Amino acid sequence: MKKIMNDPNQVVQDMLKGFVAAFPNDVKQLPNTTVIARKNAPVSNKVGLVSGGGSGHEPAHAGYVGKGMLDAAVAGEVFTSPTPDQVYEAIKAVDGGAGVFLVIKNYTGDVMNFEMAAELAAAEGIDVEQVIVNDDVAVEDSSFTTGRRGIAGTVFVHKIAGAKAEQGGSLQDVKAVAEKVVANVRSMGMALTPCTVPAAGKPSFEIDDNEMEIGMGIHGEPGIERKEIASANEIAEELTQKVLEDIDYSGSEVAVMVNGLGSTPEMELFIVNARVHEILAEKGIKVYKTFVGEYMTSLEMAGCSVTLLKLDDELKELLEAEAVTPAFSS
Amino acid sequence: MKKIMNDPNQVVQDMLKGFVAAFPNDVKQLPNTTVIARKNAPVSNKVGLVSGGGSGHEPAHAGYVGKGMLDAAVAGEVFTSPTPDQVYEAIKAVDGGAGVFLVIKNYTGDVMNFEMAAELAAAEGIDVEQVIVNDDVAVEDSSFTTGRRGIAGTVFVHKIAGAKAEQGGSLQDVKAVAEKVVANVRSMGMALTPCTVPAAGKPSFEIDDNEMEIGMGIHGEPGIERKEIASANEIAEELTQKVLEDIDYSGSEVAVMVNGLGSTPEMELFIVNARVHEILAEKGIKVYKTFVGEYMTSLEMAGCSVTLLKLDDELKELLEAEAVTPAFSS
Amino acid sequence: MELNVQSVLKWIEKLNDKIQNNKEYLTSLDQAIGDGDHGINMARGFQEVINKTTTSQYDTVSDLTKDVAMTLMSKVGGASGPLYGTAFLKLSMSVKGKDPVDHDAFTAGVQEALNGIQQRGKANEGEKTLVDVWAPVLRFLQENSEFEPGKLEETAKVAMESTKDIIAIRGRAAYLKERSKGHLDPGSVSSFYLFQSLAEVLQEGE
Amino acid sequence: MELNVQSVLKWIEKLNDKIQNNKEYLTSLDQAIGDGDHGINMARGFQEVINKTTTSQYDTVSDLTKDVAMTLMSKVGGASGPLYGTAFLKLSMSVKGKDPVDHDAFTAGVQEALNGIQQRGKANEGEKTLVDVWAPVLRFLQENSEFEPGKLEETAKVAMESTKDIIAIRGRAAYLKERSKGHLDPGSVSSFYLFQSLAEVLQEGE
Ligand SMILES: Nc1ncnc2c1ncn2[C@@H]1O[C@H](COP(=O)(O)OP(=O)(O)O)[C@@H](O)[C@H]1O
Ligand SMILES: Nc1ncnc2c1ncn2[C@@H]1O[C@H](COP(=O)(O)OP(=O)(O)O)[C@@H](O)[C@H]1O
Ligand SMILES: [Mg+2]
Ligand SMILES: [Mg+2]
Ligand SMILES: [Mg+2]
Ligand SMILES: [Mg+2]
Repeated sequence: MKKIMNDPNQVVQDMLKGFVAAFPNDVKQLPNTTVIARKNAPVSNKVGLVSGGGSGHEPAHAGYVGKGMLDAAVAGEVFTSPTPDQVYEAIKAVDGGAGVFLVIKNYTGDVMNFEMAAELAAAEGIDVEQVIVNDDVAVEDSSFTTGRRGIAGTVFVHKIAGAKAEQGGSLQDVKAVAEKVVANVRSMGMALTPCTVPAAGKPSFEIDDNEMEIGMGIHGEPGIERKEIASANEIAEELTQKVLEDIDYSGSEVAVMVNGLGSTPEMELFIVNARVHEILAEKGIKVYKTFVGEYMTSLEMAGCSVTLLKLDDELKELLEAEAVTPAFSS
Repeated sequence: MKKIMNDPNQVVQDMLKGFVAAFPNDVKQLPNTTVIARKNAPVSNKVGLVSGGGSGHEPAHAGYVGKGMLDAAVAGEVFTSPTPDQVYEAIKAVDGGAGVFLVIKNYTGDVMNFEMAAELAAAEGIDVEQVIVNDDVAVEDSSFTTGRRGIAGTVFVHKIAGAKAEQGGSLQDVKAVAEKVVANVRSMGMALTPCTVPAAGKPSFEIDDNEMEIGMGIHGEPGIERKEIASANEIAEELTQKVLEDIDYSGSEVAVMVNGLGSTPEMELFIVNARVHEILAEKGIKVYKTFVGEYMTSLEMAGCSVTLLKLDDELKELLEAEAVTPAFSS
Repeated sequence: MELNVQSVLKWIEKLNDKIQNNKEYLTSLDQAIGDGDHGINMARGFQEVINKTTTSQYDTVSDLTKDVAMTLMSKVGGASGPLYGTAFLKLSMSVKGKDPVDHDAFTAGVQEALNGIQQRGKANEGEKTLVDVWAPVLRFLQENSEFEPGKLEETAKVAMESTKDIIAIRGRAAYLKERSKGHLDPGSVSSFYLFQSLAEVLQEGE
Repeated sequence: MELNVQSVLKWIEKLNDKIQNNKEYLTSLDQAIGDGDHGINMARGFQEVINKTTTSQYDTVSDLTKDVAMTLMSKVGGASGPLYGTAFLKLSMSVKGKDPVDHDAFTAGVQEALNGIQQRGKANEGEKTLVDVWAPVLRFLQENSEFEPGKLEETAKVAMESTKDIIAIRGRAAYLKERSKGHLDPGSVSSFYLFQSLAEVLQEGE
């Protein structure tokens, strides 16, 4: 394990310190918590947006705190959902009287911890609503199981729900548009290498030099299929195809995200993007906007995911709306 | 070598295709070249800014093409300076009548190729000026040798010279402020792992699991010292100290850049940033603005660099000025 | 035998020892079919529990287990934090005013704990989660009027081992579907340590 | 012997063969003290040269070497592109109107080429660059009135090998200072291939 760190058990606290040092006029860390909130939180009469999850997905989630996106992000230990008390502190800190909206990725831990926090907040009379993001088509969609994971598509939920809240939307408005994004966003990822949780000290899995893992999650969870490493074009085709099969994108306009998992050079992401655009053009799907870069990572894992968000006029307008955060500007 | 690519000899062309596909309203690729230019180039009566170099440093350089920064970026083969004819095409494409300014990193190849292009342009009657960026304090500053390399500090030159040009500064104004940045910016880097040039197929060097390379360049060139891997705090101290020793920063305000070389998780960059800020606070150096992320990479190398830019009022204003590019917004 | 503050403290200590000693083992089980943090999570949480319980005074098993619950809830996170936190909280509520806690009171407490776990996690038996240890242990306790520590441990052990052949339906391992078969469920192994520690305390107390 | 279009075409072909065959070797030399692309750069450039020269007709050595120069200039990049490009351009200009090119005309051409290399790269002899091959070869040519291919090759070889012990002052290897010692200069090795190929052509023509 080669990492630039001090104590492996202190990486989250050390990171948050460096984060606040970098953006002291924009964000604050709530005392004795792992919560990063807007400097001016709570914003009166605006729905407060809270997201979060395990650390190791940077720039998610603190990187999306700022105008037009989140009001607070809760950082758990690496790949470990934050605890209810931390989420509860975030909720209290961003409640400006218009209620608080939680963006939760669909992992058992995240759902349980955020819901317990919501129960605590409700008991204090704070209006709390939530959306569960489950964009990962690598996992079967089933109500009998945990269901699909939330991965890079979550960034679009932050962006669009955040814009709605910034425009003065009600808690119900924000929930409605967040659910619209969830209904229309799908992702699929793959990995070439594992990653190493600092406190674990060894890689999450082993993989041969000529192999790749298809359907990789963002926590080093093994994917759904291991096979021989393919060309960028074939990878782009496989990921895009799986996404396209899941909901009907035909004739629609989409936002594309080609997301790097941590150590994949931007060069490779653009190579994938080239083919994704060709495929969409062949299918008559119009690309409204493209995002290429690291938006939802998995420590230093090599690999990428492809996300497509089907847009309508409302989503387009909210996607374009102003956002000023450390990791996302528009 | 695990890379997401098609033909290793086509990575640059494939990348540029994906880049233009991602930002079709903002940039264009000059036909039959590896030049990315602003969609609206040339901008009349504005000094045109051209930068570039070998590929593999993404988001440098095409990621900085846009309002308030570059007018064009020339992409060479991976780690190989682009050829004079390509640079010449870029110069012609961005010449809006107010002359063209070249930002050149101090590598023998870059200097020779860009200067040959400048000679070609001068022969055609285009006013061309240039600055040579040499911010890497790992290398001895000497007029008898190649001298210092240009690394992450180059991004500040793009930003500030770009802002000056956007404000209507003359070619001489742009040159003067670019030289001011070069005089006041210093960087130092380190690496934990090598990187692999796609066409070479094997890593640029070997390094033990418990070792790091101090003074690493951004082309997989070996650094100046190999030693046992240290803590993030010690690394931050060593890099910052070397930078601080080089010019007198005492009592001044600075911009800080903690730059990832490719596969270092943002988490680790923020951990380094935390200590850099502590050191600067101890020395009474005020941080005006901080940049943490991947700005000048070296393919999938793990490691980071620390850059300090000493600011005055002019540089502060130009640093804050609007920039709208794929990789940098302000 | 009955459980008092003293014996529950011993239980928690033994459990913490096992978790610390098997931190890497639990993590490696989670690397195989999860995200590789179960040992880290449990070790962090139970270390905090010990820090708390060794510096506090308790009058009742209910007070003590409530502190355990609150500490786990706020220090573990992930899936296991809310689940173990809820289990101890429900146990605490159930045994309130019942000191010392006898076999039947404890059994009722485990029943409440399991209900809590299932309410939170929505898992049924046979889905490759720690429910697969808690449910058989509860049945064993219900079917006997004494603790019978040796058999209790054996029941937990067999239950834990049985998770190996299950195809996961809940938790991260569910993403692997068929590929989850052949691996023990990490949470079931930590739950086995919990009941094994309890059995050891009961054995010593006999 | 004198050089005509035919023999220079052979020279370029032989040189390209050596470069393609030693692409990985040149790259590995550059990995040790540079950035690991010299073989890739030279192989790309000379492949393009061959593509160009085998589909073109030339009347003079000057025309041919000019095409070589322009192709290298626009296809190699890095440090070696402008340097080899300049070398062939200066050679081309120097031998203009001198077909067939005899020993003295060629020597004057090499003199011009070296001047060009040094103007562009600002390197002196002894700084661990390809100048360390070109300068001794030029001296050898100047000191003799015939080509003497065997000795020419030997001179280039000794010169190339001598770069091993030099501490680099120019080029990327200079960043390594003392650590550059003990490694051959990649550009000197490719320059050795250039003169070795020339010697072979001269030998065959004798
Ligand atoms: N829905 C659930 N119900 C009961 N137990 C569960 C559920 N989901 C997961 N678990 C248990 O949690 C364990 C994983 O815990 P841990 O690794 O700490 O959390 P995470 O999965 O969030 O990383 C699994 O081995 C399983 O026993
Ligand atoms: N200033 C210089 N003058 C002459 N030759 C040089 C100079 N700098 C570098 N070289 C030669 O160029 C070679 C490196 O070429 P190459 O690897 O293709 O370019 P780059 O260094 O840009 O990657 C060196 O081995 C050296 O022989
Ligand atoms: Mg986890
Ligand atoms: Mg090079
Ligand atoms: Mg886990
Ligand atoms: Mg090189």
